[in-house]
Amino acid sequence: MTLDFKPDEIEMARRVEALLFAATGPLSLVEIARRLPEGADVAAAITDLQTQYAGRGVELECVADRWRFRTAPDLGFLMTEEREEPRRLSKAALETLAIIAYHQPVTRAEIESVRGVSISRGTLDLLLEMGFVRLRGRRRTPGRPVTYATADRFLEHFGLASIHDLPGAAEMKAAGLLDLSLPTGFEVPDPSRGMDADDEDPIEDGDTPEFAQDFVGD
Amino acid sequence: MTLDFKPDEIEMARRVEALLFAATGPLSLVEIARRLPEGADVAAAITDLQTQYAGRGVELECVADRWRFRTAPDLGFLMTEEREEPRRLSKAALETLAIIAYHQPVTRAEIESVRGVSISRGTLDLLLEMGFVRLRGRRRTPGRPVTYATADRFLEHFGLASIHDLPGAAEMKAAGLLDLSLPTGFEVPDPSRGMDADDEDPIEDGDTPEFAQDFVGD
Amino acid sequence: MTEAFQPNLDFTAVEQIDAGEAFVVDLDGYEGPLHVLLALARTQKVDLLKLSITRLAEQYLAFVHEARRRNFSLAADYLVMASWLAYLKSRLLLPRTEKAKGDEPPAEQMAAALAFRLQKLEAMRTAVEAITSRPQLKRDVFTRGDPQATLIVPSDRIDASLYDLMSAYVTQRRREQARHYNPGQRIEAFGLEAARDWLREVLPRLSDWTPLDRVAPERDATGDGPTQASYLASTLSASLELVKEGAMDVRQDQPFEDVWLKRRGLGQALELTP
Repeated sequence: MTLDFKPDEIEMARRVEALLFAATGPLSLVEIARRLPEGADVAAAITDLQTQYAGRGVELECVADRWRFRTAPDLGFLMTEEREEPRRLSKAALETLAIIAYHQPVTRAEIESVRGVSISRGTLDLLLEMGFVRLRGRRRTPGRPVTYATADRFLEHFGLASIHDLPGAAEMKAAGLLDLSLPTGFEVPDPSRGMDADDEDPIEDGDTPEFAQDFVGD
Repeated sequence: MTLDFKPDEIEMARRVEALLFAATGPLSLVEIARRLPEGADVAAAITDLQTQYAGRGVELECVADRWRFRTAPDLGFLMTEEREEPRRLSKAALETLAIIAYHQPVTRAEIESVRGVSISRGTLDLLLEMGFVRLRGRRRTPGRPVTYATADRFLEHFGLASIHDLPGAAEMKAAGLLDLSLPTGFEVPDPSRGMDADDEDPIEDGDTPEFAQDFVGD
Repeated sequence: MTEAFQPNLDFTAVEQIDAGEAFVVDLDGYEGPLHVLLALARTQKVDLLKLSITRLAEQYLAFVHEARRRNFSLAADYLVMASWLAYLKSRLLLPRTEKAKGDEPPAEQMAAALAFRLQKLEAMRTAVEAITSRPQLKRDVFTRGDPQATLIVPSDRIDASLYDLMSAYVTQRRREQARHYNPGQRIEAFGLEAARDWLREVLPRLSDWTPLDRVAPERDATGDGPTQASYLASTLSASLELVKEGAMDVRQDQPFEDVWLKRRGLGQALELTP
């Protein structure tokens, strides 16, 4: 199958090009040479290809003495696909966020006591990851549970200047959310009240691993 | 994320090149355009790249109306490690595949009428399983027989841009060889099945669940 | 013609025969009469359209004869084709003056049709060669061995309004309330017996028409015990009983107006109310 004539340099570059393209990983000069006629100058072919590909959308790159093609670094943004559709928060996430917003600082157990169901680990993780919620401190109660509060992105997203501007019972009534079936003793807590809660310790930097534990321990 | 300046043609070719290189499968012009600034002339960039890559170790090719880079056909012998032992198709399977490809959409009875023998169930199953053939619809004739057509994978495997590019199809068509309606007196007695006098009606309806059912019940 | 991989012999007849027994005839790879005919026609080395059907028929019959001579049991297809070809050949050889019987097409037309059919099969065989000689994926050509997967970055935008937040909050608080709902204590009512006793007690003082709410007992200032509504309702019920007994009269001038009560004097005539 191999050709009888000694392939010239262009042919050699073609072969190296094809080999590197089809390879499932980076190839060393030795690995390439093994598939070429004896005495082939692989290094020259590589240099040749590198020149040919310089500045193009695809470039030849050397990693740990092995060669591979990869797309030009400045075009990396093309390989990411941003979803245009805004994400809808799940009902659970929105409800959890609402409780944290109105009752902050609030522990997971407290959130669950209002919701009546346990929160899945993913829900809090998602809110943390989105920057809507932050870990605020540790309640000075047995077990020292972590407390949650809203983060800046929450205010930004809902267009609130401060947490004081979170609509209270009056606004809820005006929006038709509170009606005659209003439970007696229904109160919307003032979220700014907890801002200087003195029943908790600040989160320390070294605390982070414990949070993870807290999640896992869910 | 996108750049403000309208990238010139070279930049456009770079981007298309990078996208096609990075893709796991062939990309359509639309799929490429979606990642590029609006109004980008993808077709021009493709033509440009096709010229640039002509004769090299890697070439740009159109399969099933999509574009992909692939190694030059004459260098296949180098890819000893990448080569997969192809599943060898029996003569019966290949003939069946060819009949489906050139006559699609075609019913089983029509395939059998061309081959003069009945197709064993396994032959069609194998072609379906390999993704070369798909169920296409149902002929609007008594019994509503299922019709078969080739799938994209067939075009991708044999490097065909579309079914119109099947070798010799135009000549066969001109000679009337692809016509399934047989001239009078054409029927050669065939004990393997009853005379098939299917009226041709190319209209299909897409009742997928029934296909599956039919297929299972076959 | 030998196939390394041929799981399906396309013979219905063959499938019913034990493997290794009689019909092992691959017949040199001919899958059916048409395939045999095509192979024979090729040996004539002529354009399929100019094919001599009579010669073809002869060859086919010889083929079948040879196969049978070698003690192969032939599939029905082969035998039916053989007899049909013999018939066609005889018709082609017979003088043409004789009119074809019934609906039967002229022998020439049948022969042409057969030739055409062979041509069609031949075309497909050529097509197989043409297709399979193309560069095949992963045999002759290879795509990128290590493609870069596209990174999907989820949208940063969240679809949630302040209203959604508020209603999510209220919904939950309401649910919480419902969860904590406690049927609690039974509502204490002013018993009918007690109301009757009470009414009999105050009856002597009702010499004039007196509004019901002034007859009914006042609710305890502490807020304990039955509600005022209960006092009113039970007193009204008891008063109706006393009316029935003839001890008092009850009057209401208009719907929703006050209800008036008055003691009935002994021997006093029943006062009809409007």
